Amino acid sequence: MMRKVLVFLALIGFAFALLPLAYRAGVADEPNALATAYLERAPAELATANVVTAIVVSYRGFDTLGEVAVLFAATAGVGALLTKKRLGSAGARAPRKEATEVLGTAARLLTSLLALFGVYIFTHGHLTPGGGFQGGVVIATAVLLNILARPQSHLAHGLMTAVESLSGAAYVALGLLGAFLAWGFLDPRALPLGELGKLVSAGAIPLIYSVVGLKVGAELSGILEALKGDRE
Amino acid sequence: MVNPLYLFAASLGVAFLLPLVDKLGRKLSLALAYLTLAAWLAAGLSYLWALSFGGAQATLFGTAGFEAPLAIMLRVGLAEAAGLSALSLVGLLAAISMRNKLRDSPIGGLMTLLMALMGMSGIVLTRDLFNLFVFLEISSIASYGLIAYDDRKAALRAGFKYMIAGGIASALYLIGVVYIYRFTGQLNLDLAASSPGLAGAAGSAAVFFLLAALLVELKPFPANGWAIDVYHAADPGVAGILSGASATALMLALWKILPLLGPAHLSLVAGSGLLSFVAGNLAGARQGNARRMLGYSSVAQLGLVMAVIALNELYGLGGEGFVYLTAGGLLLNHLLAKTGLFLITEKAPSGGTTALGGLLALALVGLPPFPGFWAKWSLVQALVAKGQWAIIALILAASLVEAFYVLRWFGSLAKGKADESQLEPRASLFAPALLALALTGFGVLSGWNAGLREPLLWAPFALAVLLYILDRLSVFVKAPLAIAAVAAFGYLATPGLDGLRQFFALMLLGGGALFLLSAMRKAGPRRGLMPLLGAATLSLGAVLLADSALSFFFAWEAMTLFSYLLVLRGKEGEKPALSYLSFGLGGAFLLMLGLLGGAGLWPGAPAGPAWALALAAAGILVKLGALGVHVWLPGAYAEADDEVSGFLSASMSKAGIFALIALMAALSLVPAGREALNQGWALRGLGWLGLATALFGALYAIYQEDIKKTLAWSSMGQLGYVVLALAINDQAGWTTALYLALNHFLYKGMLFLAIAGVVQRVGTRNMYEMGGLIKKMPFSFLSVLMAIIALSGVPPLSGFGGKWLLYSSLINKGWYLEAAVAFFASAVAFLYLYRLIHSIFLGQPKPSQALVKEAPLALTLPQGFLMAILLAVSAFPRLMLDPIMAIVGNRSGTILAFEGGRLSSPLGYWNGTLSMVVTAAVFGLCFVWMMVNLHNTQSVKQFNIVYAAERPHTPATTHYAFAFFEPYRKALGFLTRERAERFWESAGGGVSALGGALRRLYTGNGQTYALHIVLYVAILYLIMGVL
Amino acid sequence: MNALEFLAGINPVAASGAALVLVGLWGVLARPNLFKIAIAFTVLETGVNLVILSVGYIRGRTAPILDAASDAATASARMTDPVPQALVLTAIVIGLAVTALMLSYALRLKAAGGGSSIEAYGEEKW
Amino acid sequence: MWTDVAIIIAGLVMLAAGIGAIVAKSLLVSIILAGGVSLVASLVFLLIGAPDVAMTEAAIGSGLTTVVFLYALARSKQADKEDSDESAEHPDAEKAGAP
Repeated sequence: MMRKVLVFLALIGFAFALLPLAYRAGVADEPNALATAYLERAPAELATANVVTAIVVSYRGFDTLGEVAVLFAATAGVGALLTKKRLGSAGARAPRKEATEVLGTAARLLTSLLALFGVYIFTHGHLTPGGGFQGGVVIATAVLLNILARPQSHLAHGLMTAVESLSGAAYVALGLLGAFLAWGFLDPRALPLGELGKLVSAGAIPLIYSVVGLKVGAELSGILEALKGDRE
Repeated sequence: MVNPLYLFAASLGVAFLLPLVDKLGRKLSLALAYLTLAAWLAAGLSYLWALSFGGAQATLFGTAGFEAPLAIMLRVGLAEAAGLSALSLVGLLAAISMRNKLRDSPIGGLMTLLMALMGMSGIVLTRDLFNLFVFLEISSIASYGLIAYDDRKAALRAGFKYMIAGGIASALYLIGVVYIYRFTGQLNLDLAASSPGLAGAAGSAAVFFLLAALLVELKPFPANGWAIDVYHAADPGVAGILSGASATALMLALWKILPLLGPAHLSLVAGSGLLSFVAGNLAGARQGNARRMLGYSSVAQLGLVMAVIALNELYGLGGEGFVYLTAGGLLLNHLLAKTGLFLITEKAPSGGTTALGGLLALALVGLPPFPGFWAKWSLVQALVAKGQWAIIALILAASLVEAFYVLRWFGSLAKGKADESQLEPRASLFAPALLALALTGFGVLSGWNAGLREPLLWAPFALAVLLYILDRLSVFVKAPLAIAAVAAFGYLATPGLDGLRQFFALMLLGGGALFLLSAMRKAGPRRGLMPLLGAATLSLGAVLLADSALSFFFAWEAMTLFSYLLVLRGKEGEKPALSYLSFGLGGAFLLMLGLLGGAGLWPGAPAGPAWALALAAAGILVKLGALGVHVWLPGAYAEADDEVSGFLSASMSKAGIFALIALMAALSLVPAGREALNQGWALRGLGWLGLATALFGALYAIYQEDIKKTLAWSSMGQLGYVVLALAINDQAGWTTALYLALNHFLYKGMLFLAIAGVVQRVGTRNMYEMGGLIKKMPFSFLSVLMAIIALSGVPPLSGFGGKWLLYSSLINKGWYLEAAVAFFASAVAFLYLYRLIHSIFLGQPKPSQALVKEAPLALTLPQGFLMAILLAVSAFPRLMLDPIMAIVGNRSGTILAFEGGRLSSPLGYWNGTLSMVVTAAVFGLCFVWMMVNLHNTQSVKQFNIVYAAERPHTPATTHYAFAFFEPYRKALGFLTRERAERFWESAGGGVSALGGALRRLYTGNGQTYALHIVLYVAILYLIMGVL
Repeated sequence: MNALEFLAGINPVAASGAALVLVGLWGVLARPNLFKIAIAFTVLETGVNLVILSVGYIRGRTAPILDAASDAATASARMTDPVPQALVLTAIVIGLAVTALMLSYALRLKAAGGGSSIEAYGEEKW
Repeated sequence: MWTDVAIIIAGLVMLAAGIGAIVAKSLLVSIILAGGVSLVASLVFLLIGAPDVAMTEAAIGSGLTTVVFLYALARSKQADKEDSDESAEHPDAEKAGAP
């Protein structure tokens, strides 16, 4: 009871701190100077139609690199926690029911379609909504479907690891390319900017978003795989 | 300066590739990871070098080829460089010490380790508020992974609680950042801070959320249960990284956002920092588990650093340099020492573990020469200057509690009582050793920086190190070496000193040398004794050399430190040493306040205000063991090694006398001081304190069966006379005080040395187990006899002169009541003195002691030396009194004057030579008479007591002198109930109970901890509203 | 100030975000099941994400993406603030990472036989 | 203005679903409701001109997170079942876990 009262008081206190802030800030009428600067400069400087992508991959690309690192660290943690050995017998599954033939066939078909869709999303991140993270999730969904359709099949774990590692390394390498060929680490202007609105444009942004997509896809698949309990 | 972005690229590149590299072998992965960490360290050190010595300026690095506000900036300044170096060092060393487990765990462990440290480096370097969030998340998420890497169940339990706390903190942080962006239009820290948008209440609330998140991460009381559980349960290496490296990064994050904070925010930081320091230490006081105890200490230390940073902003204690020196020094001290201690908690007890554990523990509690000492000094100095007494009292009291429990742990480690379940015997001590080395290096550097450049002041530490290196050698090699060092010190130091100091140098350094000599009484290396005793002797010399407040306090603390370790070395020394140190440090803190307030204890120093002098005097009286604060004394003197007891009683106690005299000399130098002295009541009070000490010391001494306890209480009593004499404060009084001090040095040295011989030969300290040793140990008997004659103040030895001087000056001053009590105390003293001779040397020899030999030469030689001096100054008092009276000079109330060999006062005269001659003649005549008339003497045979069918066990039935003065208890017993002991015990018990109650908050339930956090934030918000 | 003005001053996105933050926090503080705590955290995160994006909410403005038809120079005047969007993207991914790790912890703890209530994991205390 | 109304309605729906997720007895219901909160949130994001965020929230917040939860729930249930099925100790049974 005492506890409930304290929880109630804590929440009231928190609300007391939070709500006035949300109210006082109100709704903005205009984007501020920084936002306007991004909106005006991103298409010109980086030939990127999607300003959010320009910010995420370039101006604040260091954040995104960190974000990839967060996901990477989490995957490593999940992988280390959920190994067969550590989960005891809960990891060693009895043979599961085989999925039906129909589902299997549908999954095979859908998997490649989904993967293709994922690739589309992250290669078009500079033009349309979406990008590496969204595309990565779609790829992971494809993997998930595969897992569901064929519970007994083990993912090509080595392949996943290789994709994850190499795409990560490629991200860092692209960043360094910016440092050597352009004006700084993660500068996408290392490659020709091209024309605004074209697929091959915006310098290294599509490339960066592609490796991010691959890495994220591999990592999320890794998390799903670990949760499934297949990690040695 | 190399662009730090390359280091991030390297860290990430290596971490990303590790799963592939690992297929080639774990050794390669480990090597790559260590190389990366080493690269960070190298970069940090190179920045530090470039900024400190290379003339480089703080530099901003843009990312993605853009600058702020568009892009994220990194900054490398002095603080960043220092933080980066420190956390990389700690991270690398912790990682090295974890290598066995990292080798056997999944590769995820190594990956998260790299990520965690990279995240912390990012926290240090970034200047962007949202980027700071990303790095906070990298380091915390990697830490969650790291905590779980070796799959300890306890670590998993704690890790989950950590995740809950971290989740709440991130939510707070994001809300704060986004509203700061809303109000300022910036994410860059510097641009946001200079924007007017944060001025109003809304901006202040936005900053509050940001600050609250960082505060929660910094583990303030009471929202820190999760952190303590993590320290408790995680792998020691991980705990070290979290407590050392992560805390450094977070503290720098706090330092970074200072420009955003208003006065109300700063007050919150200062308040919660101080609260954490006090509460953390209180909660630690009860803690038995080493890692949890270190966890409480971590919480406390971080609180202190936090408070210092905020207090500096609030009160302008001393600007940026001051923050580097104090907050930086405290943080560095904490992170190096704490990481080392965490790593040590899993090592098996051994000589190396103990030495390193000791070094790190002593550093942690802020003893010299470690960085914490200098930082605390500067901090208290600045606070004294601003008159922040309440804060000072809180900080010092909590520091004392911390010293108590940290050194209690060290005591049990040194005595081999570490918890065996936590040990990993084959782990190496490389990392803790390197951390200890770094601590020492930084400590010496800070001392040098603080202006302590006199090499002789550092000599104690140098000698300790030198002798510790040679510690495997026999004591017969080390003792002469140590004595030579003391002699060299004396040769270099004393010529420049004034008369008073030269006089004391004789007792302090000369005495030290004699006891070093006596340490050769046993063969073998006697490990630890020589380095500590040698260093303690030199630290006494350093006290005399001191020429500034800081150097005086430095030497004083060094003395406390080495004597603590000496007491701890005693066989049963664990408890007495702890009590000795607690009082020693308490006294030292009082003295520090006095010194900082302006009490000048060195030649030519100004006398400060009265309160400063009173504080300094109080500190010194604790060191002297005045009645009421004497609780530490009997245990410390009794349980130390026998030669150490002598050293403490005969030599080291004189350092306290010296300080008291120096204090009074400083006082009488200035008119205001003289006025204060002439007010009378202060001096009269001091006199009564001395007198009470003398009386009660004697009273306690008479009931002891333990020979060393008797001597310990006796020392306390005799020092009381010195204080009484000093309180008289005229020519006669001063002369008496110095005379008594020298006399005490001589006879107490002889007594302790003689008793050391007896105890060594007999193997017990209980008087009722001895008897009839006069035939076996005639020289020791002679030594004790002369000493007690000198002590009791009967002619012909110099003690008589001392008593005569004392009564003369008391009566001259008009203190008749005091004189009467002093006389009574002397009579009581005679009782226990009589017993020393009677129980030990006279009576029936014990059959078991039939083969006892005379004490070894190493003991008889210094006794003979002291005896010779005693005889010389007894026969020719002018040898002693001329220099003393020259030191005292023409003080008010000059009543003493020499006429030839005759010292006269208004009450009469005393001629030492004559009384010696007369006594010798009388004794000679008696002796001749005995020889002539008593030729029928025969020796009595040992009684053959036979008991029917049982053997007596109780001492009462086996020794005629057991409980010899028990009858007196009926008359005087009410005086000797140990009131002070009970007072301090209940005070300590109260503190401990308070701590026990506080730590009940930490229920172990992660959800309760989360509730603490939310309540804490809500309450802080309300307080901020009020401020 | 009349009620309408007051209501108009409220940022609806921020208000719903703040409400969700409180609901999530309540779950974190009041539900002892480990999985429930993780669920509560996702609600809390969603709330925080709404709060972040509320700052970039400008009535009547479009997504900060140029389409081929529109003129780059004038388009920016019709677009909303892209910065909070970039921040939220990061926050969402980080939220997923935390959730996955938290669930792994919960599973691992459960596999060790301690049950699903956080109250069972209080051995480290005092 | 209509956007605001829509947002408010969405907010109320989210609030209801959020509370439901916290109070629901069944973990499965909780998970689905929490996913629903995310889904509605992604609609709100779409409404206020943040299609990137809406996509991400839908894919990660409501999609993947829910899947991860469901997987974890399934694993947890399996473990429960085994605990009750097999009384014999597992080869890697954890000592620390025993009450």
